[in-house]
Amino acid sequence: MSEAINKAVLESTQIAIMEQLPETGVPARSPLAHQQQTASRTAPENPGVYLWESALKTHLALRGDANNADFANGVEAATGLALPEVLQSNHNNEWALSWIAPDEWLLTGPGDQALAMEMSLREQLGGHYAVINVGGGQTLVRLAGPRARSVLMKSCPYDVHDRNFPVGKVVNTVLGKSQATLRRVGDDEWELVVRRSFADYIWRWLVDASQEYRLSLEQPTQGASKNRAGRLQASPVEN
Amino acid sequence: MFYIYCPYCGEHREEEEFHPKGQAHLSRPTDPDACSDEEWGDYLYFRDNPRGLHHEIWVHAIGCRKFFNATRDTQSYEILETYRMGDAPRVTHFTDTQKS
Amino acid sequence: MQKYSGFGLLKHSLTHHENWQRVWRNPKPKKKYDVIIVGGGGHGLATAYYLAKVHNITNVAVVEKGYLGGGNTARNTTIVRSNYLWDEAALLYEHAMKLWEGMSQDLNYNVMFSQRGVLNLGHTLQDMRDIQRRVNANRLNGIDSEALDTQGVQEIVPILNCSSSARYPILGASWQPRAGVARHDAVAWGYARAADAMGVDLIQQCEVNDIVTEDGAAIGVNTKQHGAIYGDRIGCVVAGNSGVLAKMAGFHLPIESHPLQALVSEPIRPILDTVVMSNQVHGYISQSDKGDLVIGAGIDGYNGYGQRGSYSTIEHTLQAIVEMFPMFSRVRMNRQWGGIVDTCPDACPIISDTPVENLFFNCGWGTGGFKATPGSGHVFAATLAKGEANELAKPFSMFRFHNGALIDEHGAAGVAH
Amino acid sequence: MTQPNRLDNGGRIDRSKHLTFEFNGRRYKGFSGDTLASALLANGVDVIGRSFKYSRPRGIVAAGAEEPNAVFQLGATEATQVPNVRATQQELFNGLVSQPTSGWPNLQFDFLGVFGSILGRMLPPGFYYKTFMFPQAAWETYEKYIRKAAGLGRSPRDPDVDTYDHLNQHTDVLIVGAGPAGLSAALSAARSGARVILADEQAEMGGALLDSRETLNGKPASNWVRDALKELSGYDNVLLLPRATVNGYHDHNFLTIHERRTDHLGDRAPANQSRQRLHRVRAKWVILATGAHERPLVYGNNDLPGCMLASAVSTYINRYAVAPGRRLVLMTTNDNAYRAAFDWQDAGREVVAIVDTRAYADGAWQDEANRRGIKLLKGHAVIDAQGKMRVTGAVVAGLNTDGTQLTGKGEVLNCDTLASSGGWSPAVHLSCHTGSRPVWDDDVIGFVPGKTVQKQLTAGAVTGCFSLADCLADGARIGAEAATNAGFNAEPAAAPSVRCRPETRPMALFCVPHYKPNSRAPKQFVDFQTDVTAAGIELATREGFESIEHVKRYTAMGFGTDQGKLGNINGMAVAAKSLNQSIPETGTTIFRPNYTPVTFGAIAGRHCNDLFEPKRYSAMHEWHVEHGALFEEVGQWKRPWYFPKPNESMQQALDRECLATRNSVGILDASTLGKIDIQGKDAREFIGRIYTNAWAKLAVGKCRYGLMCKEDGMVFDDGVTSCLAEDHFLMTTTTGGAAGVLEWLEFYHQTEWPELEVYMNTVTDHWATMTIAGPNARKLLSELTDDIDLDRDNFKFMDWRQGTVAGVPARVFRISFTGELSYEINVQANYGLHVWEKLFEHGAKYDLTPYGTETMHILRAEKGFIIAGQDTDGSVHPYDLGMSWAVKEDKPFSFIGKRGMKREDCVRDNRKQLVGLKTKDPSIVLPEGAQAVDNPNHPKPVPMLGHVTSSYYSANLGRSIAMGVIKNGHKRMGETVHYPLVDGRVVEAEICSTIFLDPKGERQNV
Ligand SMILES: Cc1cc2nc3c(=O)[nH]c(=O)nc-3n(C[C@H](O)[C@H](O)[C@H](O)COP(=O)(O)OP(=O)(O)OC[C@H]3O[C@@H](n4cnc5c(N)ncnc54)[C@H](O)[C@@H]3O)c2cc1C
Ligand SMILES: NC(=O)c1ccc[n+]([C@@H]2O[C@H](COP(=O)([O-])OP(=O)(O)OC[C@H]3O[C@@H](n4cnc5c(N)ncnc54)[C@H](O)[C@@H]3O)[C@@H](O)[C@H]2O)c1
Ligand SMILES: Cc1cc2nc3c(=O)[nH]c(=O)nc-3n(C[C@H](O)[C@H](O)[C@H](O)COP(=O)(O)O)c2cc1C
Ligand SMILES: [Zn+2]
Repeated sequence: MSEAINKAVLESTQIAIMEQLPETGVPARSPLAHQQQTASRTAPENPGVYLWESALKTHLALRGDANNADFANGVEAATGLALPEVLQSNHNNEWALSWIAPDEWLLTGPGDQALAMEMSLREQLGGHYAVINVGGGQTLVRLAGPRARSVLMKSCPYDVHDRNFPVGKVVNTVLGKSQATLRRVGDDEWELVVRRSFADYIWRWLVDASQEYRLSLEQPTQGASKNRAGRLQASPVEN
Repeated sequence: MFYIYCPYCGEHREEEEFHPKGQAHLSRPTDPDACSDEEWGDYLYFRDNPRGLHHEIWVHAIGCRKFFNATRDTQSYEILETYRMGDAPRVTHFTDTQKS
Repeated sequence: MQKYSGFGLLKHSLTHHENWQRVWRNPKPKKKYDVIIVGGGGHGLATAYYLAKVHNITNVAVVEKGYLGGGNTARNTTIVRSNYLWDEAALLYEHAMKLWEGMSQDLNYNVMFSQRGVLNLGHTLQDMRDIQRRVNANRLNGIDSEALDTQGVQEIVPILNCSSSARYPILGASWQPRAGVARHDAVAWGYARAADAMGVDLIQQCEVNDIVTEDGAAIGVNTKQHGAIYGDRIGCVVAGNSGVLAKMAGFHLPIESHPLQALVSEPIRPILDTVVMSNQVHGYISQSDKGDLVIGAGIDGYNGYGQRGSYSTIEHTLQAIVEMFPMFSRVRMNRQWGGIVDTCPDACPIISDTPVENLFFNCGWGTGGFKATPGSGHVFAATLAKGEANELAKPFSMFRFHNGALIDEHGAAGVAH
Repeated sequence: MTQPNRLDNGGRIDRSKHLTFEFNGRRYKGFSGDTLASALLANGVDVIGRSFKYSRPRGIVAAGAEEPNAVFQLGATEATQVPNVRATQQELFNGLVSQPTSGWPNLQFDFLGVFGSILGRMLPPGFYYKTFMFPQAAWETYEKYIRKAAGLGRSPRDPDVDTYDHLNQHTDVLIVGAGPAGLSAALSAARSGARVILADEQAEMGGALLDSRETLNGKPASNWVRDALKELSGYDNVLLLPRATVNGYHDHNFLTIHERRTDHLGDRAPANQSRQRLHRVRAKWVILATGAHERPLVYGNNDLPGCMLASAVSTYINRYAVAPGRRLVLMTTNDNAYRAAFDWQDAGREVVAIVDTRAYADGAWQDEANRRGIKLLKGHAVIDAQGKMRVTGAVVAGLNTDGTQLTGKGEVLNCDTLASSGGWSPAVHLSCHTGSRPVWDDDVIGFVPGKTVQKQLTAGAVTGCFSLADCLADGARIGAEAATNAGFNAEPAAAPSVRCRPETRPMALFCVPHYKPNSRAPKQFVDFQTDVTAAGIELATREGFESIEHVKRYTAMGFGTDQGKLGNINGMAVAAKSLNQSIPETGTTIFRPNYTPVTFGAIAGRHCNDLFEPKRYSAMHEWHVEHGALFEEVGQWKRPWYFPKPNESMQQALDRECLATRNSVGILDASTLGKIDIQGKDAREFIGRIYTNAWAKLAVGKCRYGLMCKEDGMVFDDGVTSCLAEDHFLMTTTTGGAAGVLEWLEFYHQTEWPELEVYMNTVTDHWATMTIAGPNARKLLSELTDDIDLDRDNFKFMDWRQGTVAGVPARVFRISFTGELSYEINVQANYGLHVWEKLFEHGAKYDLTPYGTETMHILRAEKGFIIAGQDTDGSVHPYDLGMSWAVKEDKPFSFIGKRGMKREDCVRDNRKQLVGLKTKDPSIVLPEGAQAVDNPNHPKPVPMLGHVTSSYYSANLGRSIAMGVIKNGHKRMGETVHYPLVDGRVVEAEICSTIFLDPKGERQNV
């Protein structure tokens, strides 16, 4: 299928586009698959931190001029999401669009939609812009639980306090000796965009940082991570 | 440990996110081939290196990846302003209270 | 000059040490000197000493804005070695090394030059290639230098983490047995005392704030505390402040001044007998005769005259030290400080005439000039005496940055030392 | 095992919790709430160490951070040893094991001590500069003995068993010190809603109030402290950090706090807990409420055990219920210290006398002394302590009004404890860390914080404000000011009422004069830990070390682990007097971090062992591990180096890998190469400016090799860039250079040519890249793809195609670093392992052989391809490499590097140029790094021609091959050069072309 579409878009955009996903049953291996396999599955009681990989999503880097209304409108038309302001994100059920730089955004969403989304963006956009599929090169790590913020305080120099980092904010910052894009997705839940080759390091860094808080490597069941009361009582070193 | 205002991110960030990139406002000669060795050498290597106000380039390397300028006192390490690439500095000399 | 010796100590102890001579006078500046040296660090003082001793030029003033030896000389990690890569640098540093070897006797001042050997570790295959390259070049230049494998390293420093499971396993090292450390302050004081004894005026608390010129030639310096002082030739040896002095004289230098930090642990019982340096893991360490571990690493990337740098540099440095010496994890850091190092694009010094006649600069030693102190003073004295660079100094002209004849010693200087 | 000096009542210790500990091989008892120092004093242990230089017996002097003597080795096991722990700051725990750090063979009889008193006279400051010079060769021997005496405690020999971590904090107001000033400040700031951190180095907050005799709101001061802490801990905008020393104040209000989380619990931290934590704090505003340190007075033999700070005496009595002696003589220059005598008396011990240096002292405090029947000697001073292992008496003499001379004859007072107070020095340390210099205040008789560019306020005794009422009010006001500055609505908290007793003006006295000149008087110690005496300082100044910094460096004053907290100001005063100048003229030395020493491990944090630095892995990494790869470090990447089979030597493995590739097909994981996606209508123009060669005509579907230079014309990276579409390129870089190149491109784009419409993003990690190379590469690939036309004429060398490989969409680049028929397959990295495994499934019949970086290096060297960073070193331009074909001089834009490589030195003759090298003996592999010479018999220094950059044994050629630089090498083809080796051999080699194999490039064009 892709041949024809590619040609068409290629001609209009002068950009090479390709379907990068195999059509059938080819196994994909996310950057943290090996950690998931080896991790002990016995979750502690009353975990303070939950850590899991949100693997194999679509990741598209979007470049363009925010001041160009056509660009902003085009992105909104394609994604259903308004172009977020500086250090902000917008999301709907499927897609999240995060500010990365004055001329860059990151669009993440369902893993099988990369090409379709890129195509629809390219249909909507004109002028000087770029869409880059980076989904193989990064993954999403989720960090949740009443002590998730403590883990981040151990890891990132950025101020992750409620007053400075409300839900929806996005910040690319230092994590250990690597880096990550942090997005606050809930009171007690964060999403980290990490590069594939660093993912193992970051994972082990986070696991180590969580040691004292009782770490679960499972996704919390609904509500478990939203327990704000639990969070308040459990933070003697937060500020 | 500097706390640097990124003019693109619009907030202060920790020094670890940035890399310093040397003196600002040195533009590449428009016709390098017309430069003498001396002129080219000056462009490559010779710097103001002031003790006092310094206009310098930083990049928000672990952040928005944007280069920008800062005016910093190389003695007190106070950053007096940061501004976007292409803009001119507003602080070009010490006021009395800033003299260190 | 009163001669120092063990016997002298004994003699003076009988009179409760009440009759020791001053180590140097505290003269008022004369109006005019044959040579004015700006900067009373090790290099400036050595220059004065050799001007007097080798060239018989004693009508010399050293003008120092603070206290003698209070610049980088006071704050370096005292590593002395000569295993530089390029001929020009190797010959210069080896010239210095030879002078180190007789310095205490020459100055009648024990500078505690301790040839305990320096290891430069290699952690990558490219490190090892570079080590081989340097060792081979050193040996052909007549400099003692060996390449060691992991086991050889472990034998010299048994407490070093040579495990193959380290993040950056140690593959080997270059080893210069004649290298070592010295007591930095003593070097400045020894030169100062000996220079003073030959008639050199050491003028402290005297800051040069202008270069006095006439018809494009320098004829003196203006000072904050004592006004103008005139001299036939002027040599600036002000390290981190070279840019400031050059600006006074109206030109630029290919130099940027950066903070370079160092730190010491609390004093502990002797445990480390050599100097260990690593570019890749990025830190270096030795243990002083007082017992403190003396530790340093790289410069801070920004320009700075604050004699302090950023804390993250200290963190990285200690991470490197703990990585190399896991048992030091429970040792504690006593003090940290910084200097202002004059870095040159090719990590080599400038010993040079300048666009201003009669004005000479000796600078750009950056992170590694302590080891060169005697050699630098020796060749700069010759340069000032003759009015032109001597053979060893010639390649280090500031004008090499125009014609492109750089001497790239970044490999040798990758980690500050 | 009783505790002879323990009081029956009072103190903040918990008498129900008995603890046992060990010091110097003996077991003692103490209580929970003790410090190691208070417990030792309670047990009547006088001599706790020997001095560093003179080996004199020493005892505990102080009760806090300023203690110079009680510095111990801690730790019950090898791995948990901690050197130089200050006993006054170490909380007691059960099972604590400590050792003195000096004294041999033991503390009571010290061998060196005997010598010290004789030899001591020969050891003035700087003695080692004056001796050990002859003969020259003997220094090494002398030094061995000098070194033996070095150090206090010892390092553990085993790796640390504990962990450390960091916590990054951001706060509106950081308050350092939780004394009355700090607590009041915290109350004001906290009530405003500001984020507040209150840190204090002690186990308990309260500062001076913990041993105060004063009442707040009519109640004991500790009640107020308790209530304040209770309120503060109720706010979730407040973080209270006890046992947390603010050890460094860095630029832009960045401070580090060293929190000792578990040192009070035991030798080792409990499981899952870090032993210590470093808080890295960025504060909007900082309040320094660090209090003040009491100064002892300097007098003869003032280092005898039993000589203590007056305030320490009070602290031991009031906080720890320890009276560290029986009979006290107190010498003071101020009223405040009287409380030590009163506390002593209230503890039921005898106060022999208060010796007040002020003849004029006549106020409430003196009245009380009289009322208590304490002998009060005004206008007197203690000039000498008597005793051998502990004070047995104090020689007291009259003193003139300005404290410069003694009047009358000395009288001996029998006592076992001699407390002194010379006033208080504000703890200005932190205020100086960012370069601010403290200023002398005559009223305070001390230095107070100077001007600073930091957002810093000060409150309490650190400002020289010594009355409790003022400290409380000051703190409350400053706390509100800081919160207001940080953007909150804050009001000063109401200060509690304090009963204030007026104080008579203190006297500025530092060193008590003696009948003899200081040079002949009994030793008057200024800095205990470094054994610096008043006479030593005077000698230094007499010798010409007039700057206080020279005095410090010549005498080592302030160099110890206490950093001169106790002695520095006295030392400056002695120096000032000797130089006949004022103290402010003399100035201070510089205060620098740390305030008190900080564990390396705490500073390193979790960046240790496995987490020291990231290890980067490709998508196929696990396969490599499973297949026995050894790894090479390239940047942070772990790259397979080679894949030895069991019992295979490295060379055997390499030979096998090389032959398999040249004869059939090999595979390399090339994922680590940097990959940059470049889009935009000016992408081509941009690339043309960055690379040295031509890009204008590169067609879609084509690839090209490029060299990247710096502006100086020297090569710094290289790689293949492919034209994916007219406005779309994929650039590859070296593995180690990837991040640097991207930043380089961005730099030029953002700062020089923002008008170019181009966007660059890294896709290094996005694509897994596997290179199959060898004559069977096409056959192998054809088995895995049916939609790529692999025909040699349709998919040519330096073409790329899109299609499906092993069911996965791929871009396949027909480029070659080996000179073989070769395809670089790129697939989205999540499918990399799958494709890699499929290639092996199908490759078995071709003996598909995985090879690592080493084989890659050999194969490329056979072809004369360079590796940037190995064959170049930043001093090599394209012409030196013989790569003029990669420089397009006539591009319209003067590309980066063009002008640089035209400089005089770059176009001279005799530059070092890259050539091939063939050893005369084909079996000898030149060592990389060997240096070529024309005449190996030339005396040293031997003129060198250049070094070997790459050298291998080539199994394909059955001989060694090498590349290297040789001066003027391009013109010396066929000539012989010599390589003298470290082992004495001299290897001859012929200069040749760098291309050893298939010079026409036929193998890759099949
Ligand atoms: C932390 C650190 C570690 C180092 N480690 C090593 C090492 O291990 N080995 C090594 O070889 N090198 C090392 N170095 C480098 C070494 O210290 C210097 O290269 C060397 O000491 C320079 O000596 P100098 O005499 O040229 O400069 P300085 O000692 O800095 O002397 C210059 C003098 O000029 C004076 N001055 C400046 N301006 C004026 C003015 N306007 N008027 C009058 N006087 C002025 C200054 O006050 C100063 O005293 C290190 C440096 C630092 C900072
Ligand atoms: N009358 C006098 O002569 C006199 C003299 C000095 C002090 N005082 C009394 O002392 C008190 C002074 O009150 P204050 O609040 O200013 O000081 P304080 O001494 O009561 O409290 C200071 C606190 O700061 C802590 N501290 C110091 N440096 C620190 C650091 N770097 N990190 C963490 N903690 C640190 C100390 O351990 C202490 O607990 C008042 O009660 C005052 O009356 C009286
Ligand atoms: C080799 C070396 C060893 C040092 N050892 C100590 C030490 O044991 N204790 C100490 O307090 N400072 C030590 N210092 C640091 C000095 O106290 C001082 O910080 C340094 O010389 C910089 O000067 P400044 O802090 O006055 O700016 C040492 C410095 C050097 C260069
Ligand atoms: Zn930014």
